[in-house]
Amino acid sequence: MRERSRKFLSGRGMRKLRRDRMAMAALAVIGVYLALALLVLLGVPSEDAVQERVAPDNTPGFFARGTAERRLDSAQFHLDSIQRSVRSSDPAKAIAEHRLGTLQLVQVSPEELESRLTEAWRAFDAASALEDDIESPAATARLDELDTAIDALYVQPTGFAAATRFAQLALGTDRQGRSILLRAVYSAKVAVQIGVVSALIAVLIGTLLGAAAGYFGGWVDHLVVWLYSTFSSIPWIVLLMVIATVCRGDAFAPLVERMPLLPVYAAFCLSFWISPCRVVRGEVMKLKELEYVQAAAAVGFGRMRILLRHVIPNTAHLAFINFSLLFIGAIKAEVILSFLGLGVQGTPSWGVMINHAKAEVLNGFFWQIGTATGFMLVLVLAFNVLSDALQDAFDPKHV
Amino acid sequence: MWSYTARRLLYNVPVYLGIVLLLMAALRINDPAYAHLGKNARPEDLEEIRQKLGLDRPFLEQYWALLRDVFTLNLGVKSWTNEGLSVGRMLSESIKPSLAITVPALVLTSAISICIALVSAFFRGRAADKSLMFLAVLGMSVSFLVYIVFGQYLGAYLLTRETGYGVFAIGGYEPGLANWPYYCLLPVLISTIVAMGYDTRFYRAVMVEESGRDYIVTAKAKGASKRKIMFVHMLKNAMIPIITRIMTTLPFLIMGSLLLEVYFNIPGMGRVLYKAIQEQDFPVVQVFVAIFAALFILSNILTDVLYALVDPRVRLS
Amino acid sequence: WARDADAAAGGDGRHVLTLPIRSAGPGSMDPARGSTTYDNEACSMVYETLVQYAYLKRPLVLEPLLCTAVPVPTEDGRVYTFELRDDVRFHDDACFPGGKGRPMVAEDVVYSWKRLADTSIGSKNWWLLENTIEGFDDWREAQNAAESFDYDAPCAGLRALDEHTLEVRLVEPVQSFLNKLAMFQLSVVPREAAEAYGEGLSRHPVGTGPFTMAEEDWKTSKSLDFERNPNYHDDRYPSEWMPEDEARGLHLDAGKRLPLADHVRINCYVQDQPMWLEFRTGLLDYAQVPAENFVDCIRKRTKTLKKEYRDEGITFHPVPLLDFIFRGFNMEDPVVGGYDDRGRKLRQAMSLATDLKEFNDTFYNSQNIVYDGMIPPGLAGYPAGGRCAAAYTGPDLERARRLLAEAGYPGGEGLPVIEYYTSLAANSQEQTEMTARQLSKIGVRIKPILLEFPQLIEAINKKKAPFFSFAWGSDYPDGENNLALFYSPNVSPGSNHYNYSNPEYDALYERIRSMAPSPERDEIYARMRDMVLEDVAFIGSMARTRDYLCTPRLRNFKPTEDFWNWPKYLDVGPPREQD
Amino acid sequence: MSADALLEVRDLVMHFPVRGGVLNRVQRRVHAVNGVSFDVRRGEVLGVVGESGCGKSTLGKCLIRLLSPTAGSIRYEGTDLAALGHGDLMPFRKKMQMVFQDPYSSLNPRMTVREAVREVALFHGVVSRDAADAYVSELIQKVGLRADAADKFPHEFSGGQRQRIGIARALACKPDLLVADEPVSALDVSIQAQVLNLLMDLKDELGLTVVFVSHDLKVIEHFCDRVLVMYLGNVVEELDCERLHADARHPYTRALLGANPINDPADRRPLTVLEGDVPSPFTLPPGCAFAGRCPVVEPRCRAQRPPLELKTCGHAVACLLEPGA
Amino acid sequence: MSATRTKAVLEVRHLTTGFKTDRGVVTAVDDVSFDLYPGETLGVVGESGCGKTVTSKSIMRLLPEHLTIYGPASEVRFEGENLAFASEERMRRVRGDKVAMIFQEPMTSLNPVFTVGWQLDEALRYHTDLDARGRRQRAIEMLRLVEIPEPERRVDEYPHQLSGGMRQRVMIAMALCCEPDVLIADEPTTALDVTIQAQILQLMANLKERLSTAIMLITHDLGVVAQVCDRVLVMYAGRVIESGTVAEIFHAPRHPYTRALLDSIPKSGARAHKKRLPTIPGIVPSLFELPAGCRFQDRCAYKERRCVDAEPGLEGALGGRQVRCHFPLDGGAA
Ligand SMILES: Nc1ncnc2c1ncn2[C@@H]1O[C@H](COP(=O)(O)OP(=O)(O)OP(=O)(O)O)[C@@H](O)[C@H]1O
Ligand SMILES: Nc1ncnc2c1ncn2[C@@H]1O[C@H](COP(=O)(O)OP(=O)(O)OP(=O)(O)O)[C@@H](O)[C@H]1O
Ligand SMILES: [Mg+2]
Ligand SMILES: [Mg+2]
Repeated sequence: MRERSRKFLSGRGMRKLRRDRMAMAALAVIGVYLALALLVLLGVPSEDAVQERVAPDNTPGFFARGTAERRLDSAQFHLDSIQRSVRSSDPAKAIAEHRLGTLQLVQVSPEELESRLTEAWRAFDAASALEDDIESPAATARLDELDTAIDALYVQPTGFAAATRFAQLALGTDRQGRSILLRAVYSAKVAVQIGVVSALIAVLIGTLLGAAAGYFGGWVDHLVVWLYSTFSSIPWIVLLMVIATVCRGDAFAPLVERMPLLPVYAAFCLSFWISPCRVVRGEVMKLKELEYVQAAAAVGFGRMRILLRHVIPNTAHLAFINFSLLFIGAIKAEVILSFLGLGVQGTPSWGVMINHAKAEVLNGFFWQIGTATGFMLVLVLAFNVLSDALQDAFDPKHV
Repeated sequence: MWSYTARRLLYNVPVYLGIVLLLMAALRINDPAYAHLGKNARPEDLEEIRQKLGLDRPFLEQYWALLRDVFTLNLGVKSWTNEGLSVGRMLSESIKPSLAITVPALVLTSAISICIALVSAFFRGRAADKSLMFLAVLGMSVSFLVYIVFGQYLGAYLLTRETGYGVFAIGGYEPGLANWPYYCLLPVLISTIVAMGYDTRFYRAVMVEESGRDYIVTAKAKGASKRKIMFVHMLKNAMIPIITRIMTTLPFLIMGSLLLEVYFNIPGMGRVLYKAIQEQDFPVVQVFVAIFAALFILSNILTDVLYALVDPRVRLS
Repeated sequence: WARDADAAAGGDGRHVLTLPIRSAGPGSMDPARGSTTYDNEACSMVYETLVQYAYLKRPLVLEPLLCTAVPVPTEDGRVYTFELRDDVRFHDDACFPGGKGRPMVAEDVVYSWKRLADTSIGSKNWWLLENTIEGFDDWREAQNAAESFDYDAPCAGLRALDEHTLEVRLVEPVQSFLNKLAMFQLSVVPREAAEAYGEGLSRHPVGTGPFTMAEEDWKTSKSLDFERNPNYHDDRYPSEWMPEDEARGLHLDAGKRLPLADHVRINCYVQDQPMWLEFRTGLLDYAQVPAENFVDCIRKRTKTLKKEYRDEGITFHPVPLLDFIFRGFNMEDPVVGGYDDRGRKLRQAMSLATDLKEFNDTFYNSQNIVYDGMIPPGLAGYPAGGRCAAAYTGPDLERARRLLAEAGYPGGEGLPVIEYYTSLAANSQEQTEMTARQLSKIGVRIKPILLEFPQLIEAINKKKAPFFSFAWGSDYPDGENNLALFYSPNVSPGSNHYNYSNPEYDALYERIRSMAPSPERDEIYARMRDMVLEDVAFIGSMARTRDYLCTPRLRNFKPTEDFWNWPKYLDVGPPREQD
Repeated sequence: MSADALLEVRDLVMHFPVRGGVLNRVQRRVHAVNGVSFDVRRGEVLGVVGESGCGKSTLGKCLIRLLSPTAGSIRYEGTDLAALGHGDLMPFRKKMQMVFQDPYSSLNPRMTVREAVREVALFHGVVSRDAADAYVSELIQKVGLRADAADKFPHEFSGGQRQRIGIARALACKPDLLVADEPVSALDVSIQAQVLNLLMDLKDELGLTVVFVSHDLKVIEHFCDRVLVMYLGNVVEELDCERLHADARHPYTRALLGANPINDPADRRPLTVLEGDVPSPFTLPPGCAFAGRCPVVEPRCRAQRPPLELKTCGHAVACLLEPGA
Repeated sequence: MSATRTKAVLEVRHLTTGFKTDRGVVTAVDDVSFDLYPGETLGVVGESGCGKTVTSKSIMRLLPEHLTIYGPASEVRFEGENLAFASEERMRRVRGDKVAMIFQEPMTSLNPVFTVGWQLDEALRYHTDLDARGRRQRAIEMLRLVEIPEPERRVDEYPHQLSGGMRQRVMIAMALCCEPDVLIADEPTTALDVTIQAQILQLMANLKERLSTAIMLITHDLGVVAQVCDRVLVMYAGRVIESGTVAEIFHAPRHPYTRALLDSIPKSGARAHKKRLPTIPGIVPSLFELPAGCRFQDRCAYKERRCVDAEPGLEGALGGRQVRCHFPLDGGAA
């Protein structure tokens, strides 16, 4: 087996692929994403970390300051939440436990904190009293004062905590104050999961059915052709929605419970298997006429053996190419699925992020949509480049 | 050829029955009666609605009834959620806006991408080709939704606000040629941009494939210029895959584009169908899909016929 | 082809209103079949009810519309006699002889109400009159069972005494009766139209209202166009107003014949982005501010409009809704249900772990009113300051953890994952994420199940949902409407989604149903509220505020979502000088 | 016919249905082989010539039952192969093998030489699993490849080498009958010689019976004992190779001989040029299939189909113009 | 023959053609020189891959431009003009008009979607002033010339409606319709049957006679060479290794490769029957790893030290007898 894969890797197609610099760069990018996905699987960042509030809502990325308005809103958020802690039934305990991401309140007596808080509120009132002049340069000084007052309420993180905070805030936060960067990274897992699983299953089903249809012909072929004609003449959106609703029904509840992405997988697999099936069927009909297949028959091998050992392995390059195309398809379709509310639930994904953020753009808050689009773009671009290179590499006519 | 067409039609009958069967089965997995209840629904109402909608009848009977409606082109069936509207009327109202977007978009996309593909294949391997293809791939890697959100914001809103002069409508649709650019051009442009990446690459691949054929060398040996070869010899041969691609997208045109219709407030088929599925408005979904499937099958047959027109090797017997 | 932004609104001297509707539009414009707010919005343009709420007065007060005066019931509160106006004509329509609308008579009211009883036409609104009018329930049974539904068969409690007099006898003095009369479902529909168009009436409205709509003017899921009704009866702009209205010039049109506008176009928006952008380019006369765009135009802290908007002359109108947004429990559920300590304390703990303020700040721009109980602000039964001692109001994690331990699940141990049903709406997924995060702090784990609205209703009605998110908008401004939600005969598939059952509560409810407003009644309201709060049948509550922005050209704008016939008071024109 | 016949073929007909149209029904038939009868004697090399498309490969594939003939019988040591099903054929599969025409498509590109050959030997139980590797190495060397070739993939070999691998695979189950379908026509003259030598050696060494298909008379003449000349699915002449030049009677055989350019510039003669083109295999002419191109055609040729008649001992001709023996 | 020669119509000198590949540049044709005279047929033989096709396409400049490198000393002189570096514009006017070419694959070399007539017409359109009717007349005439029956009907048919032989004849008609001075035929009959091959060869011979075209015939089949060529060029691994008249090559081959090639053809006649054929051991060296000395050294029976050390030069006068060997054989029949 190792021998075989070694030979495959040293084959003509692979050699050509390895010489393609773009393809290698694309592979490297894909490798990085896989590594990210792996990290997430290992628990970094954890499921809780991506849901955690680390800062006020809609903090801009790259540590930009944002508009004066937004600064005031953030200040209010800080002061409000601290005030609630201080005024709670057990202030000392609340002060000790109060957290905002890696930020911790200064550990002083409740009275002390209360007075600092009052200080900060005063700064806040002074700034917010400016009302319409808030964006004027004069206001900046007051806002800076306010920021200092708020900083005084927290222990400034150092070391690992500071680094974590840096990472969390690097690309800003969403409207729940959750780190966009962490969520985007976490989404890599979902994307890879969706892409790999649905593309893999679709390619597998497509290849098997296509190969069986092409090789056996007769009623098997008729059945498979009927099946894919039927599936392809139902509009995609109808298929998706129907599958999504079916998956939510009682019949699949136990399954869906264990595998929350099942509806997404199902929706993609059922619409994606068609193209590999078609391609493989055509290829197998060609292969079937090749003499090595006839030679195998002359030896007396059974038809199943010929199909599995002599025919299907020779469609491997098609599987490769289709896999990468479907991977792209899945990731992109996930956005639309999220838009329709049929997509991933419970965990972040790029589709979910884009969908959540699409309206915020009008407020000039484009961090989330930008980040998700950027992460997606790079991966999809890499896969596009790779699939092109694969196609070239395995095309015998291409020099 | 007519008998060919007729037989192809016949052959597709089982496919058609399958589609309708699949669809009906899928739609009945969740009880659609609930879709009709306001917040004050009562159990008796549920029963009544089931009865009224014919959901209490045996499945096969419902199947048969639908087939009969489809084959007798009975478009008078009433929508369940749009009270008082017949499916036929919903169809006729929504088809025009959909086509007003999708058809020009297809024409534009195909024309532009074929041109770019030709240029790209012409300069194959050079910087122009490489950068065009990279742009195409880049364009393909961004989500449709993002294009729409930004397209609408920049093209319709900012432009109007900055100039005080509405070049593109933010949304809406009015029939008539004079209104078309105002309401439809922007969505058409957006969907053209989105689709162009795919098409360009596909067409380029076709051209490149054709450019490696022996007859190209023959033509060259005859003294044909490169341009002649590209636009005469290659293009006609490339027409076959091009036709297939265009023909296979044809049936999808009537489905409209849900996202564009939602964002640009165009009362097209995409929205109607989407809403119908959401609200489990069976008559609408069933008839729309049935019609779509029929168009799909027809377009497949038409593709074959067109093949024969373009490619003398194909004989329809 | 380019267009001037202003020209689009119609510059030929006609007064044209362009208004938004945030959905694909109404489903049906037949009052008997319509049920949603959107149906209400559309129907109110064309149809009229016997009474209506006064446009400018707050709190809401009923005033006559199709009758000459709001009737006063007899001593026992059971018999109402309506004197109808004699100048009301139906719209001109082909269903009438000669195409001329005929005058409306008392029999029309009887006929219209009877339609609600007719199951064969798919009425969704019988619940309004159920168990209310003497003999009507039996009449309904009999007619629906009979071969054909006979509208002419007499019903004891519902009689036209003469052309302009209507007598209604109630089974008991139901307090909400008059309020229901202002609901669009009880609008007056001419028999000729109903019979001529059948189901088609849904799209071919013929009423008595200020506007008419031709069938072809309803472009499904795009827009509806209404034209001024030339035969509209003498209806005048109110001459009573609240003091604050004067500053905005709402009194200037007092006494003018309605409607003021010549043409109203209602555009349907499934997505907020196009609505908002169109408003911003001046194509819409008013708009509701989408949550995402709130911070763009309104200062969150002071709830005031930003300068650039004010400079454009745009005005800001927050409208509090009679809203009851909550997360309910299925009291019959083996885990979260039950009235013993185990279930109750679990629910109490969950309630204490929930921080509605965070929801309010994050998803509603702090615009919601967070309150205890089920009765929305502004109605009797609403606790003072929104806070009520009986409520388990979060966040109080300490106490929540304690109660959870007392329930037998220390730190959430031993507690199964709770399924949380919610509908697929704009930001519901984000909201569930927050819910999950908040509850996880005390160790309660939930599993979100997001469904389309019909499926959600189905799951709740089948008692499948142990924990669900839902909302109730009051049908009429009386706390009784919300208290009915916990009345045990209403259990699923009725409106008592919690399947709350408490005999003592039921007894009190039956008492208040026929009680006139009084301090005593208010006190009972509070008692009932506190009973449910102690049992924590739901975690709540929030009432939304809808933020309306209005362009300077729109006059007489005083938005409300409690009733929808107010577009007839609106007008467009250049801003007026105030004196 | 004779006692030492290994294979007796009688009235073999092979028609390929051409499916098409909507219902995928048979629309017309390719008449690839039209009633062919001959014997293959044990130990001989029987050549089959004829121009491309005349049904030579089809005949070969029918002989080893890769195709099920439409009609006729193929008796292998008395058993009619044409009547056997897939399972019953298994014992015969071991006895008959085929070397295919195209060296490039007849090997599975994803199997090493060892795998390809081993698979066959193991399947028929020719060797035990343990001894298989040694057996494969031996066989590979026997066909003239180096032993280290065993672990290479087909794409690493030249055409001639591939054809050798094909031969090794065919021989792996130690067959009695080898059908070699144009094993050299895709090869260069210099490599062609190598493969022909190899086949000759192997035949002598293993005592194989060979049916050797080719369209090149030079090759046939060099290698075979007896030759069948085919034209459009029919055998038109059958004779001993040695007497080919001298005795060939059928106009087609003569045309073939005449069109075959001689490798001697000194001996330049005008090539025999036939008028017209080969008729379509879809619709056979009623008379002699060669009538359309025959230089000596007579009207009766177009009406009547000539039977294959024995003229002299071991020489049969199907031509109406040839007087019987 | 060589004594009465007229002026060569095509003079190829030091033609060197390389390809850019992913493993570096390979030189597929290395320093090939020859002359082609009107009315003569030059046979080019050699093992598969030895550069025959590349040579012919280099003359026509039909190789992919961005991958091909011509040696700086390469000359392809047609009527005195060096075509090796001529502009593409100029080449277009030469191709089809002055120098025409026939390809190996008659099945794929015709454009499937245009009629035969259209494709013939195209060449005429580029190179003649005839009007549409005239061109059609000419096309039919050409088809008749190549002995296609019913040319009036066939002219409107599509390539797939013709048999392989007819297609190849159409190709020839197309190549000849402008009466070129040079016809390059790259394995024109390899894909065809012997009986059809005979037709085509006959046809070419007739045409040569009538139009006194110079033909360069590339083939594998030594029988064909023997029957139709006047002179022969033997190539091995990109190089000319021997040239001479047909008789010289066949009867007195001087290069061991030529000799071995001739020997490995099966002979007819009882004498040769069932004898082992002489073969050439080994395989052609890869163009990427050519040996330092003689390119044939590994397979040569007469190899000596010198063959490994130095590559032999091509001895003899251009157009006469040439051989590239340190130890040429002294002839004698093969
Ligand atoms: N599977 C098949 N289906 C349909 N027709 C076929 C099939 N196989 C062969 N034929 C047809 O049968 C005829 C004989 O084919 P066959 O391959 O036996 O010829 P051949 O003599 O071997 O030719 P070649 O010399 O080119 O190998 C041809 O016309 C061919 O097109
Ligand atoms: N475009 C190309 N790029 C790289 N190498 C090439 C290219 N075309 C031909 N070659 C190489 O040049 C050498 C000569 O090829 P050519 O086609 O001239 O051989 P040939 O003598 O015509 O062979 P055949 O008899 O098989 O047609 C071969 O080794 C081939 O691999
Ligand atoms: Mg063959
Ligand atoms: Mg060649």
